[in-house]
Amino acid sequence: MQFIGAGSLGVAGGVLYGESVQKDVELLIPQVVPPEDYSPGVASWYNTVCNQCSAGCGISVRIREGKAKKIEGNPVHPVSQGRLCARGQAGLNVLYNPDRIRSPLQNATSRESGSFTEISWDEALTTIGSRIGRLRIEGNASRVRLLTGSTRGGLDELFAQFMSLLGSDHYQQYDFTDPGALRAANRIAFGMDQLPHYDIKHADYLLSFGADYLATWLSPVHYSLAYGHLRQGRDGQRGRTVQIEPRMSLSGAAADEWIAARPGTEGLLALGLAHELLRAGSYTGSDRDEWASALQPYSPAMVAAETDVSVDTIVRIAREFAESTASLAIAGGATAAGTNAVASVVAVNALNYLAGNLNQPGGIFFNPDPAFSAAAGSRQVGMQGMLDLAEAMEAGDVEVLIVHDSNPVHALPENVRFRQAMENVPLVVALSSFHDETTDMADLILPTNTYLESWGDDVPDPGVGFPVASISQPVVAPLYDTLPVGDIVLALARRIGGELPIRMPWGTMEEFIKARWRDEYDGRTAGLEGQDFDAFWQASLEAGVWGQPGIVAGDPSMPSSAAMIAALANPVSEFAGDESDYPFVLHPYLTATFLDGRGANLPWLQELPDPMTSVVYGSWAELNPATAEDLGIREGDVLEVETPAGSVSVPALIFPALRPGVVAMPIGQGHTAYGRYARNRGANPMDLVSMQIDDRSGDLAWAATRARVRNTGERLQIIKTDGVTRTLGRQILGPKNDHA
Amino acid sequence: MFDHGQPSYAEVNKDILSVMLETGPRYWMLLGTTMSVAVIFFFMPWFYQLIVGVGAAGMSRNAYWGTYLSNFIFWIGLSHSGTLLSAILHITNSPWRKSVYRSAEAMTLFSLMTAALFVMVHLGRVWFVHWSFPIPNQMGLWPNFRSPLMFDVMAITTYLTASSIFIYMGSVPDFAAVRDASTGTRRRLYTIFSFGWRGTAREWHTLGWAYTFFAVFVIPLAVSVHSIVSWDFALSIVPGLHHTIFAPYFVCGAIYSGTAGIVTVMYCLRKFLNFERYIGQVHLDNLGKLLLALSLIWSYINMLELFSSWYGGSSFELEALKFKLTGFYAPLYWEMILFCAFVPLLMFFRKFRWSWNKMLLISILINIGMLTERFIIVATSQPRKFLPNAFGFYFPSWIEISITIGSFAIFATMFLIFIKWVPAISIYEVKETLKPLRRDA
Amino acid sequence: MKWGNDLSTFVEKFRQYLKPGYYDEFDYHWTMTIDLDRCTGCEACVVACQAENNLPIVGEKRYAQNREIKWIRIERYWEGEYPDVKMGFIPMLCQHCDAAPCEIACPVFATYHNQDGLNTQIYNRCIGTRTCAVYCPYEVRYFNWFTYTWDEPLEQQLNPDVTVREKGVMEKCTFCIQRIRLAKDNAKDDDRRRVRDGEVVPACVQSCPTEAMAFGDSNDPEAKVSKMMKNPRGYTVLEELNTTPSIVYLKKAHAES
Amino acid sequence: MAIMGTFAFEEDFLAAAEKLQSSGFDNISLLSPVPLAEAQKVLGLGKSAVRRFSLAGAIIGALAGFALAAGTALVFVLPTSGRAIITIPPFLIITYEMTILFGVLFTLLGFHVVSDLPAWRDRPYLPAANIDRFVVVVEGAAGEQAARAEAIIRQAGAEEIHHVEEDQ
Repeated sequence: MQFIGAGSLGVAGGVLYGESVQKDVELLIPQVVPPEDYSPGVASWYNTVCNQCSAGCGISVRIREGKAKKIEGNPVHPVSQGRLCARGQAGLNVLYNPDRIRSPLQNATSRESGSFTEISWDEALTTIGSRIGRLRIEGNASRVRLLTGSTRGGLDELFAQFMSLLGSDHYQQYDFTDPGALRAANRIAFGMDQLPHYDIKHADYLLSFGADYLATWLSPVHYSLAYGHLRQGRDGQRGRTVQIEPRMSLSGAAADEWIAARPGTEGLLALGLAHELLRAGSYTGSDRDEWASALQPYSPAMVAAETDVSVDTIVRIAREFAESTASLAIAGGATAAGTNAVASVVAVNALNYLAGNLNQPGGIFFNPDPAFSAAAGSRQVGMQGMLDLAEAMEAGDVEVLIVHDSNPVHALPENVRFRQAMENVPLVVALSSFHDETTDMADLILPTNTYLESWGDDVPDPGVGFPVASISQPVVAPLYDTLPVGDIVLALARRIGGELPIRMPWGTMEEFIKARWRDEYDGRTAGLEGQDFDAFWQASLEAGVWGQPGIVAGDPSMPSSAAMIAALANPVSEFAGDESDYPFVLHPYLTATFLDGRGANLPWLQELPDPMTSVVYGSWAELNPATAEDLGIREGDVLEVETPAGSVSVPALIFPALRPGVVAMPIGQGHTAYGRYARNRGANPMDLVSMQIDDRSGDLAWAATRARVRNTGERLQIIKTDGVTRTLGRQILGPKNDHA
Repeated sequence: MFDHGQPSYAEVNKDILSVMLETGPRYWMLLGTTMSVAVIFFFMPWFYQLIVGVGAAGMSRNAYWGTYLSNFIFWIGLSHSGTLLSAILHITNSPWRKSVYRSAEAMTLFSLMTAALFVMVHLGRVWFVHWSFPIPNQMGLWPNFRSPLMFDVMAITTYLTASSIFIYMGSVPDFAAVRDASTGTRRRLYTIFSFGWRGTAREWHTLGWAYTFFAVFVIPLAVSVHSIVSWDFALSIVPGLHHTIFAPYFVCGAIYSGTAGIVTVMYCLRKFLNFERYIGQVHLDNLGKLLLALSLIWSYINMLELFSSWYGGSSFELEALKFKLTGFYAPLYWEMILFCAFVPLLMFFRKFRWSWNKMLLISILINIGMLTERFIIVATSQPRKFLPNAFGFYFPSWIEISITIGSFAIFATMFLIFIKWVPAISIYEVKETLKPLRRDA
Repeated sequence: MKWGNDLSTFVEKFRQYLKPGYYDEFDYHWTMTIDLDRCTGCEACVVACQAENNLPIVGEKRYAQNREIKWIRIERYWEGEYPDVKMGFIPMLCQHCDAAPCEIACPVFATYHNQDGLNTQIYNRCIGTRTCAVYCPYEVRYFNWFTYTWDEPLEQQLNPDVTVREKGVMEKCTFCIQRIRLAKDNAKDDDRRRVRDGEVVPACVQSCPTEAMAFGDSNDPEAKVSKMMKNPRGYTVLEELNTTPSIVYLKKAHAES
Repeated sequence: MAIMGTFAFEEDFLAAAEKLQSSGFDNISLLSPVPLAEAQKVLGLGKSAVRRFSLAGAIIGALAGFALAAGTALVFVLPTSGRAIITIPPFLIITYEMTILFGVLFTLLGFHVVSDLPAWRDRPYLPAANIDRFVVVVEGAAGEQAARAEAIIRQAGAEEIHHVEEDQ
């Protein structure tokens, strides 16, 4: 006995000692005999498409020993040009995320329970297939609804075919970040659906109305590259940027001038500028008088009073804007999220129109017809569509709801009651890689491959001025028992039967994509001479992208100023909530890291200090220093932010570059599910947004809610890397004396 | 010099040896307590830290050095009592030294060992500590002798060697006395310890010479050791640490706290080992004066440090200074000023210098002050370096605090063991101070 | 012994070793320029570095204790008050100083200056005295307070060209030395004596969406960095400390008028 | 055979010592509980050879110290902070410490050599000599010589006289 005792003691000691001083051996190559498809120690790069936001950057993924090691921008891709943002690089966390769904799941008991049991693919697909098949035969196919995020390219095409063959016209997309107002406004102004190419690169005066083009607006990487060029790309010529927004964004920080106009009046400010522009007489178009009369009311004095921007500033900016050879005005963010969103953006478009920035270098270029005649964003239904969907589900008109790459339960305001509506849907199918809020409400979860394991293709929107299409290919073998979304659709088609399998003959997504590209290849001849399809396909696959820089848009249908003028009315946003009870304006904003919250489950992004505040993990509410002082609020005091729509509790953060009377909150945190890194972290400002819709775009006016804050007296440490954020006169940002 | 009448030579042997040879239960209880405190407060937290990593302590990227290092300096400082005093007083042969120097030197040795322990605790990978010793190795890699830390390694090992030799050689005749007074194993042991010392004129003569040389070597050594420790800080360019005054500042502070330490130890010896006859008023009085002088020097250097950083006017220095004087740790700073600069002034009055209890209190306050001084040095300078964006804050974790407490227990344990193995007062040197055995005496 | 047995060479070497300084003898002098007028503080470089160099995911608790490890970080400085408030970003990473305060500090040579002018950190050699970090005025050295682990299967992403550090070890930006080594090997393979300009860039430079960063060998007058360094806006941070950093910042320009 | 005489008083002890010394006894040792300068004078002990050891140690230490610092720097040339490889000022500190270290060690050695301790055999000794008695030991005296020594000691007023057989 003693021996054992002593022995085990010794062992314990040894173990503890070893534990304390040694680290366990790790194998570089998991297999003893390395497989054929790679040579150990040699890295190979595969080009594919980033899926972290809808910009459609081309990426190259570094593969070692069959594992993805790093994501970088694809040098030959015209959107990203070898560069990539933080979100894009964190794509590896999507692929290797510990919280991925690893096999088909079936809801065990109630939907609330969120407990699932594993089932086989065959079983899952049969269940769905038979049910939809029955509906199809009964002619109730319209009771099948398909909801996706901003799905584009081949997958979008596949979904569309699937639904139309099924006989349901209820394939709709909802993406919070989709620039619906911008599209609507462009339709009005320029009469085209797809977004134009904003040539920031060659602009020398960029006037941004709330568009955080360096972090979240449309195509951040592309615009960042352009910004770098705008600043220092041309010898002796440094472009200027002016940012108009109530809370300084990344783009605001980069701007030479940051103007915090009264929230909701940015459109008005644009009109004021237009008025001044016209008065200064720099516009000499035939329709000058119509404009003059239309802009008559917006005198600098009146606009100054409304927008709280001084007359001189208005006059000066108007002058600078007019005088610069290549000026450009863009609108986004909160400006495009008021009840007057479309009107505001139209006003900005008008500014471009009057300054003659259309089809000018450094101005707005209209994209030629995109490859695959992709109708970008045409299926984006906006908030109105979601309300209708929720209503239909509430009314029991929906029997099967298929959700993919969209998280309405988190992204929609509480008062849409989407979660409750889902209760009335007999069969909810989620095609998802993660247990997000919506997925957890599903009856059947079909685990999908991540974009790094799937075939697909994409047409970036906005384009880059000439036709471009990218191929995305699997860069690693699937980690788990999951399937590419496309393959799932095709499998379902086979299960459903009828004409679907005949009209959708492809075995896999890969076949479909290849077929699609063959059609495109046959369709185009220009620039493809002497290159047979296989060569073309191989080349495109290796490059990850195919484009025809030669082709530019023909002279676009010059915008009808009448339509624009008509749309200028009602330029000021109306806010939900009475100013007396709700003294603050709530300013939710997209963060560079999480966007609308899809990035919240990626550890690298959770640990990435927020660019403007350096905060990590969790969310906060920002107040202007003066305001905070008046209310006696210090950083870390837990505030209860309350709006007509609801209330949340978050720690306060004092933010110097915030308009007094505004309380700003980052969007993206506040998940109740979505894996270990996202769950129960911070608050979701969407719970505070009142249901107001700009009827011209059908989009949610998420920046048009008033709020009040109350100091709960509790405290919560805000985790941030910043110590003191003043230089204390130390010449860290450069010597004071010189004027380089 | 003897409060309670002169003891005879024989009594000296009896008194002093009895402490070693007769051990009561109180001693064992005391030893047991200190040992268990040492284990529970020092070694167990340390083991935990070994397993999880130094993160168990409160340090962060705002302060990579914490209480471990400040305690290291404190203990090194305490060690400057003995050897230095003993050596200086030996050379200036002031007789009152003779009855206190043995325990003073013991203090040196043990606080030095405690300090060394703190280096171990501080290291991130202590299991590779030997890489910092100049040992031939197959990598052909040697330590970096340009590094202030290597100066430390060299200085402290030298100091450890020198002071242990110093104390040992001083005790050889007393080991002989123990040998003669004991039997059995102890006798055999002490026969070896005492080299078979007989006390012949030749032996005394050689010992005298050797001892004097040890003293001569030890004085510059002790000065260099704490200068070098101060250079760990001063050789950095960190505002608040980069001061030329640091070497004298540290040396003076070291002797200061060391001397205070002696007073505390003497009090205990006197109280618990009944050495009233040998440790008397005169010692207390002299030490009191010494302390007073040191406290004045210390205050002066302290003012100098503040003044020079302020007068330099560099934004970095001023920020560090501001943080030290008015920041979170300002109360600690002013507590230190109170304990080390003002309280000691009481010793201007004989009333305080002559009262054991009052002196005990003062000496303990001084050492508390010195402990905080070292803490302030690490805790206020590092979080206020050059880039404001990296400014931060350091607060010790409970593990650091517990280990700090434990270190005192370790010191006490070693001292308790010491008094049972070595005569706590030098027998033969006390005899020298008695009136000689002459007819005419 | 390096100098052989020949006494004269020994003496000659000895003389040479008595002179301070070495930069002129570098094979390369890797240098980075960061144009603050282009930098938007988007932090793409931060993630790029984390991916390339196996930086751990420390978790919320450790972050709250300031135990994060980010070889490159963005520092932010506000100027002025609302409404005339400006934000200045400055990426802060190891400056690879030629006269690095950290290097003398290490008792075991875990950090020293290599022949590429890089300030290297040898993890295996480090015993964790943390002196280098205390001495570093840029506070860009990071310590492994714990042995960090990756939630399975995140560890599959780890870059096999870079070690994973254990507890008790100091680490910092290496200018992606693994990439530099690879580039030099390639150069050797196709019989070039030197690496071409732009042939190798660290992960941060590679990813920078605004092309604010440039990297190259400043010994080569034709290199992009050499040209950038001549820019009148160029400066080095904390110049007054005479650490002679290998990173030249280009001050943010201000709009005329 | 050795003769030991114990004395209670210093003067007698010294007197005996001088007497023996003058009457040509070369192998005497004088045991005392405390160092006695007079006794050492009697034996004519002047400057001790220990100091030569100390000096030698210090010099060797200084050389060794610099050699260690400079030599190891050359074995593996690792430049740091743009300092010279052989950086004099810091190496002087190493030199300084090593000087003292070797000085101390050699002094220790010196002590052992000169005092020829540790003793490998017991020598005539009385514990009292380490308490409060002075002891004169005359060794290597035999027969009539011994008698003379004994006479001198007794005459000087020794309390007791012991004869001990030396183990040869």
